[in-house]
Amino acid sequence: MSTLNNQTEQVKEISGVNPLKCMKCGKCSASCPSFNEMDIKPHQFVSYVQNEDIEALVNSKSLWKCLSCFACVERCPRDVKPGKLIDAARQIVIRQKGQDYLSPNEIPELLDPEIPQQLLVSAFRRYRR
Amino acid sequence: MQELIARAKELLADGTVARVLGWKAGDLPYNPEPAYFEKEEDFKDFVYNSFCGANLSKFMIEASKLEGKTLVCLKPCDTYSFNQLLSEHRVDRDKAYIVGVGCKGKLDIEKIKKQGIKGIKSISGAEISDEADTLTIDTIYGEKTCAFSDAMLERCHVCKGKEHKIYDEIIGESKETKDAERFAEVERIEAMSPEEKFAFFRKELSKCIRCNACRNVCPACSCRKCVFDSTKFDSSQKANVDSFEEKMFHIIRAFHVAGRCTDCGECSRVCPQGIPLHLFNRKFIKEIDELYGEYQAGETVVEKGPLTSYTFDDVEPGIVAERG
Amino acid sequence: MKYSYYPGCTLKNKAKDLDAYARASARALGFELEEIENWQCCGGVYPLGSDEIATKLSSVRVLNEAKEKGQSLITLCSACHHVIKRVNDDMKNVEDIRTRANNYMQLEEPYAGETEVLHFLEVLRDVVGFDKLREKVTNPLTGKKIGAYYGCLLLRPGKILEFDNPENPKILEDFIRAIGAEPVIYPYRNECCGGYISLKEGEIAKDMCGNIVDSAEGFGAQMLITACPLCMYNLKKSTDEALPVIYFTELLAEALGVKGEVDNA
Amino acid sequence: MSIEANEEFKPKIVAFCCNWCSYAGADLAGSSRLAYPADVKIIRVPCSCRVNPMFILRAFEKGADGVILCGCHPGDCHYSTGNFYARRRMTMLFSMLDYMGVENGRTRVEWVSAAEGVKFSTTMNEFVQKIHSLGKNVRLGDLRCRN
Amino acid sequence: MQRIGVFVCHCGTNIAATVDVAKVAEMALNEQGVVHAEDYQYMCSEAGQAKIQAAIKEKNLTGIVVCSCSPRMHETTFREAAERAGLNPYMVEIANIREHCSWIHKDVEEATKKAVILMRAAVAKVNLNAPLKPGESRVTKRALVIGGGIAGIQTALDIADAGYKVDIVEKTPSIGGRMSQLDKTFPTLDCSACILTPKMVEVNKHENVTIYTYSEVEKVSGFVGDFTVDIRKKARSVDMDKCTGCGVCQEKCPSKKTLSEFNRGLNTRSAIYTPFAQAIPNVPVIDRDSCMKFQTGKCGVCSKVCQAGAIDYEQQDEIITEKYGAIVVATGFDMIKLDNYDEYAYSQSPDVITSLELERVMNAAGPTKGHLERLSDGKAPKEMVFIQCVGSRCSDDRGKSYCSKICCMYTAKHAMLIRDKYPDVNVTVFYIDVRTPGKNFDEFYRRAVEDYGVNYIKGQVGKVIPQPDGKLLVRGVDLIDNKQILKEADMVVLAAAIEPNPDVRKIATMLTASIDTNNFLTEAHAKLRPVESPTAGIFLSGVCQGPKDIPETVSQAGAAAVKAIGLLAKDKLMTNPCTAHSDELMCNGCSQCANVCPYGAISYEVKEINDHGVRETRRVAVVNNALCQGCGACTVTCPSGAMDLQGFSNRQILAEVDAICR
Repeated sequence: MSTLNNQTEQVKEISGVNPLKCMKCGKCSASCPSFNEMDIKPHQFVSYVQNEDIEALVNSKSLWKCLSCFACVERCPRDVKPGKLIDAARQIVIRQKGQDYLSPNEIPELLDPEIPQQLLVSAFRRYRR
Repeated sequence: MQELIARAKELLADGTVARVLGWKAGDLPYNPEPAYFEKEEDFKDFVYNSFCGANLSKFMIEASKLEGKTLVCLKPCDTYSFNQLLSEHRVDRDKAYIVGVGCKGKLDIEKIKKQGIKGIKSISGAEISDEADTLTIDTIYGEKTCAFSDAMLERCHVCKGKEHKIYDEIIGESKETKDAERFAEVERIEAMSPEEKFAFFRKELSKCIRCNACRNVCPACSCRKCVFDSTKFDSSQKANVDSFEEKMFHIIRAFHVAGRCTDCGECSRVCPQGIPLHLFNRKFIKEIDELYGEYQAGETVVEKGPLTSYTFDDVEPGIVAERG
Repeated sequence: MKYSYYPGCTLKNKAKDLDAYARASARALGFELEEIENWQCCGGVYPLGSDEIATKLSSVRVLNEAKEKGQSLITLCSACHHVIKRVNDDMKNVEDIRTRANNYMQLEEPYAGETEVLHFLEVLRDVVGFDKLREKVTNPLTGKKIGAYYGCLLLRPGKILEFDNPENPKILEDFIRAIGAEPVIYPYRNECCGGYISLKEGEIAKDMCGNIVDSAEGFGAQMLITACPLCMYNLKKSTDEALPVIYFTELLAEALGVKGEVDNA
Repeated sequence: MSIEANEEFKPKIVAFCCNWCSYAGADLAGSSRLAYPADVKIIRVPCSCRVNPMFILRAFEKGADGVILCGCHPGDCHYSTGNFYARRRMTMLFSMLDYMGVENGRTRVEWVSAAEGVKFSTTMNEFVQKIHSLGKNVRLGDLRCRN
Repeated sequence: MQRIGVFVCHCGTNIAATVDVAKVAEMALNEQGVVHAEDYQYMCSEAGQAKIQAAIKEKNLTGIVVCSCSPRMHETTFREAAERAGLNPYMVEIANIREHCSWIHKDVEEATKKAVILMRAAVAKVNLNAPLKPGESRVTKRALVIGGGIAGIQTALDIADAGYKVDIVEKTPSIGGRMSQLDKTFPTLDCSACILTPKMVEVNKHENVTIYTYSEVEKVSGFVGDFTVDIRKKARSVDMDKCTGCGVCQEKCPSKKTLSEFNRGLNTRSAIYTPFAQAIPNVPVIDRDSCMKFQTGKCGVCSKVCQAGAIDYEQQDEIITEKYGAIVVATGFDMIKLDNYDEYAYSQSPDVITSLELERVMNAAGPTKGHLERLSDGKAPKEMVFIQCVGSRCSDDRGKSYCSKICCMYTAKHAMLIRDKYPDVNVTVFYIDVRTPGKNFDEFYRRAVEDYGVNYIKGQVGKVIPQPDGKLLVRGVDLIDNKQILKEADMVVLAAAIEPNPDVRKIATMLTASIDTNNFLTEAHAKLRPVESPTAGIFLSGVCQGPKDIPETVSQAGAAAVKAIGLLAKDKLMTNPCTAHSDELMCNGCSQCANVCPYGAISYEVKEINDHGVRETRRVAVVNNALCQGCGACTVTCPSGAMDLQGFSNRQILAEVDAICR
């Protein structure tokens, strides 16, 4: 529905991030608690947006491993906020119909009696339209 | 008045002074004008009554350049002007013999006329000696009366006090005639909306005919050459080429006398169009009092005025916008 | 002193304790929590997209109610605090969001971030004062070695949350000292517990919590406290009862001697 | 809450800058590429105290929509005391204009040091925005004695 | 009627990319008095200046407008060019179409319009310019150097060797500065003290140099060639003449708990102290805040043990007032505070230290006597991690936007020294870039890698995690391997950003010298006048102007000295002719102008005036042009406009206003 270039602009717009500010120091990746779970690492996210390869980002596992813990945002010396880029890519995915990462059908099997509402609400917000 | 004349003659005679600066009767009963008296016979026209509002201190700028001393009659409020001129080295104290003349309030003929009193032949009760509360006016339509205080000049209602601030001797008694708040009128305007303020001043200033009477009478406005007459600012009067001075004359005039104006009220008194010009000057006086501390120009002889001094913690100009 | 209070969904259900102990403690400390009427869920996570408006409106509504009452807004759950505080910052500083949100809301007077959002802990620190709190403690928890677990949501982004130094916070440690116990400072106290990822990727969260718990135990903690129901859920899954995890309000109520009130209610 | 764009109003704004601090601050804004609207035109004066109220009124008379005066911070004047006098003079002038019903946002004084390129640029941006919100200068141009 | 030439500079593409320069030149021809207009690539170049000079001669120009960069940059250049072509230099005006136009606007049409208006304003002004002639002022043949580090010492020595008197004002009790705190220096690894101490001794015994230590500049007035400076000599509580420097007082002082500034707070010192053994002067000071005698009145041990009777508790601060022709600022730098970088656990662990602290640890006179050991438990480290760019190159407000320039080299030095002395210690360096431009610098860094096996990892560290066992877990990233790294270290060294000495702001304000957003003093021209401040008579030496290493500092110190000597060598200076002037025909003699003059330049004369044939004796204001600095305060106070400012006259400024509002 949108061209690649358009998607890059979309990511920049949704995130409000200017990837050109990045000086490639890697502090985001050095701070990320999910680093090992990710196929595309936080610092690479910035490069992918710079290179307008959004396709790879929206198909990456990393989208669903980011915890939005803001450690990268807090520590980035250039104010690039990789966490916001990741979320923008996630938005692009879940805003397309049928692309939700979490469907109501899978909920029952994920439930345990102790789960706080907060967890469900949060997961729905991050994983679904 | 007779005591004043007698003393003046005496000082002339013994050579203490070379001339006397006072008022002589005009062509109407209410328009005495400033005049020099040098010889005994000149005094037949000498007059000092409640219509002698004119502030003679400014004349001392030129009188200071004349040979010998000049006896000058100053009312209490005139002495502030004299002090201010002294602070600015414009008059020579040694060339002045100051007789502080008594004052019980000066009259504004326009206020009498406004009460519908016309065809005035003579006015009694305006002599400085009586204590009359009422003026009796003989007109071609018969005798009319008017309360003294209703005919008083605006400035006398906010009288600064009956004390002479500088003098060699005092002749006659003075009375404090203050019965109104000095800044009430300014406050009334301040309380208006911007639109109302603008309309008010536009209405008043549109009456101005640029006759320069205010400038000529003002003791603070005594430049050898007024900036509005000089080429230094491209602001001299060029017939209808540029309306700059028409628009801004009064603001700049008020600014130039800010911190120096003693609030003598002469500007409003002489304005043939009846523009309340003192409202400009008094606004500055009020601001200076509020922002930089109470200050009365001419109270004493001083070196620096409020606009030629400062403190580190002065308010910022933004205060004007902040207080709305 | 009266405050508007936003409890949030979880505190009405799974985390009733967190709420109940806070209310009892507030009473004991002399301030009142007035629950906002008809509040709606904050959404649990702050919508990061700069074009998201609708998802922020429930927070704006709450904020505006507090503004109309002229009260500061108190939160307790870390997630709610995070969301509401950040939305408030948007309303204050991001013109586009402010304009669009107000266009939706149709308020009599537009909302522009006027409400002060305070976490319950900030009230303890900045309004009550930890020194004053110490005086009010009737039952000091002397000898207890407690590790504070902050997580992410209260601290980051530091410039917006303005809660504490995001890399080396001390508000919970000061709190622990005020109630008479001994804080255990350990470096993982501001590392993520895994958050919402635990729904689908339980193992990842478990690893992360493992690090936190190991570090805390390594430095001698006998107990962890938190302000977040989700953190507690995740942490509890990784510890084996050996290191209990409880809400800070429970300890507060205990120290103030009002725990019984709640437990017996 | 809808705000209509002011159609093509290009305000004329005169900025008097003292040579030592504010002019240098403007230079720093320039070399740091900190943009502000081209409506602002700077006149270099040695010190804020060189600015005569006549200059400001003249600018308005000739159609300026806003006039801003920038100088060294109080205490930092290159000539030690110049800005202190400027401060009092401008306070008086602004108060008179306000008294006469002229919008008080059209005039401003800001202290900008040689290091404050950012402040210079933000100040100018703010000021231009303010003038935009006030619209064209009608009153000062209209404040004449004769109608 | 003036004949004006307008010259529009492209400044390469700096102006021409945003302003249609040809159009500006074309429009200029419509302006009153303009008889010539042209544009050129670089007006400030020789060729550009030649064009101006040719036009002056060919077209008999009486005035010049150059539309170019800021007058603060090239006004003098163009004035001098005009003068060489026979035109009075004050007939030149600059329209600033670079800093105030092309650099801040993007839209060509808009920028061109504005440039045209700025040109018009300048033309309108030149139409009213009159030739001015500068006066003269004398030069005091003495220089002041603020700061006694290597920069200040070198500058002072060079000026003194040229035969001029120099005073050094140093805030701390000894000269030596940061360099005295270093252990070894790159790239040759000489011992810092071995090369610095001789210089300190030399400057101390130089007959032309006076050193005021434990002193601060308090007040500066005057101007180039004739500054008057008040120096506060803080009470040392020790008589400099009597003290023999035996050191007994320091030994016996019972108050020894104050953190040593010299050792960066890693150990303590006594209340009476000299910062380090080679201090110059070798006279201690009493730190009154930590001295028991001063705090409680009880003690006086130092006075009792001093054989020379040099202790003087009654000593007062002393103000020394001296005149100088030139002032050199050499205030140096400090490391930034690391409060904003708690992810590196600097405040949580004593084993996380800054590089400058490591210098003290490595130094034989330091807190560990030169043994590399952990400050927490004194154990020898096995794993060391260095983290680069801590607070440098940050665009957020936590750190500094600039590169601190020296860290890459000193880290290579540290790594190499450690590997050399302790081969069993592994050294890892996390870096973003390794920047080693400089003679033998990259070779030096490569030696660390190739010969000494220092492990350089490209990538930053996210967090330093203290472990229960006292080790430090470093979580970083290897961007080449695309791996997160968890490394257990015994010590972590942070290459913290450097920043100008915080006092410099105060000093710059006193000197009215420009300072940038990072508190570095601004040079008059980034390339062509790098050691001069835009404020005449003020020169810059060392890191106060920007980050630099020792070799660069020393060369700049020499350059600053040469500039100062060039000034001191002159007997007279031309003064600014843009001074106030009173028209005596209009003057009221009211004294208001004198009331606001900060220089006492206005006096009054009673004299006979011939006013259009009328002779009159009047009191009139007279301006002393040698004293007047041209602020213009008097011109606004004067109600009649008798007082005007040459070069910035009322009519000139009004003409500019008119041109802008046209």
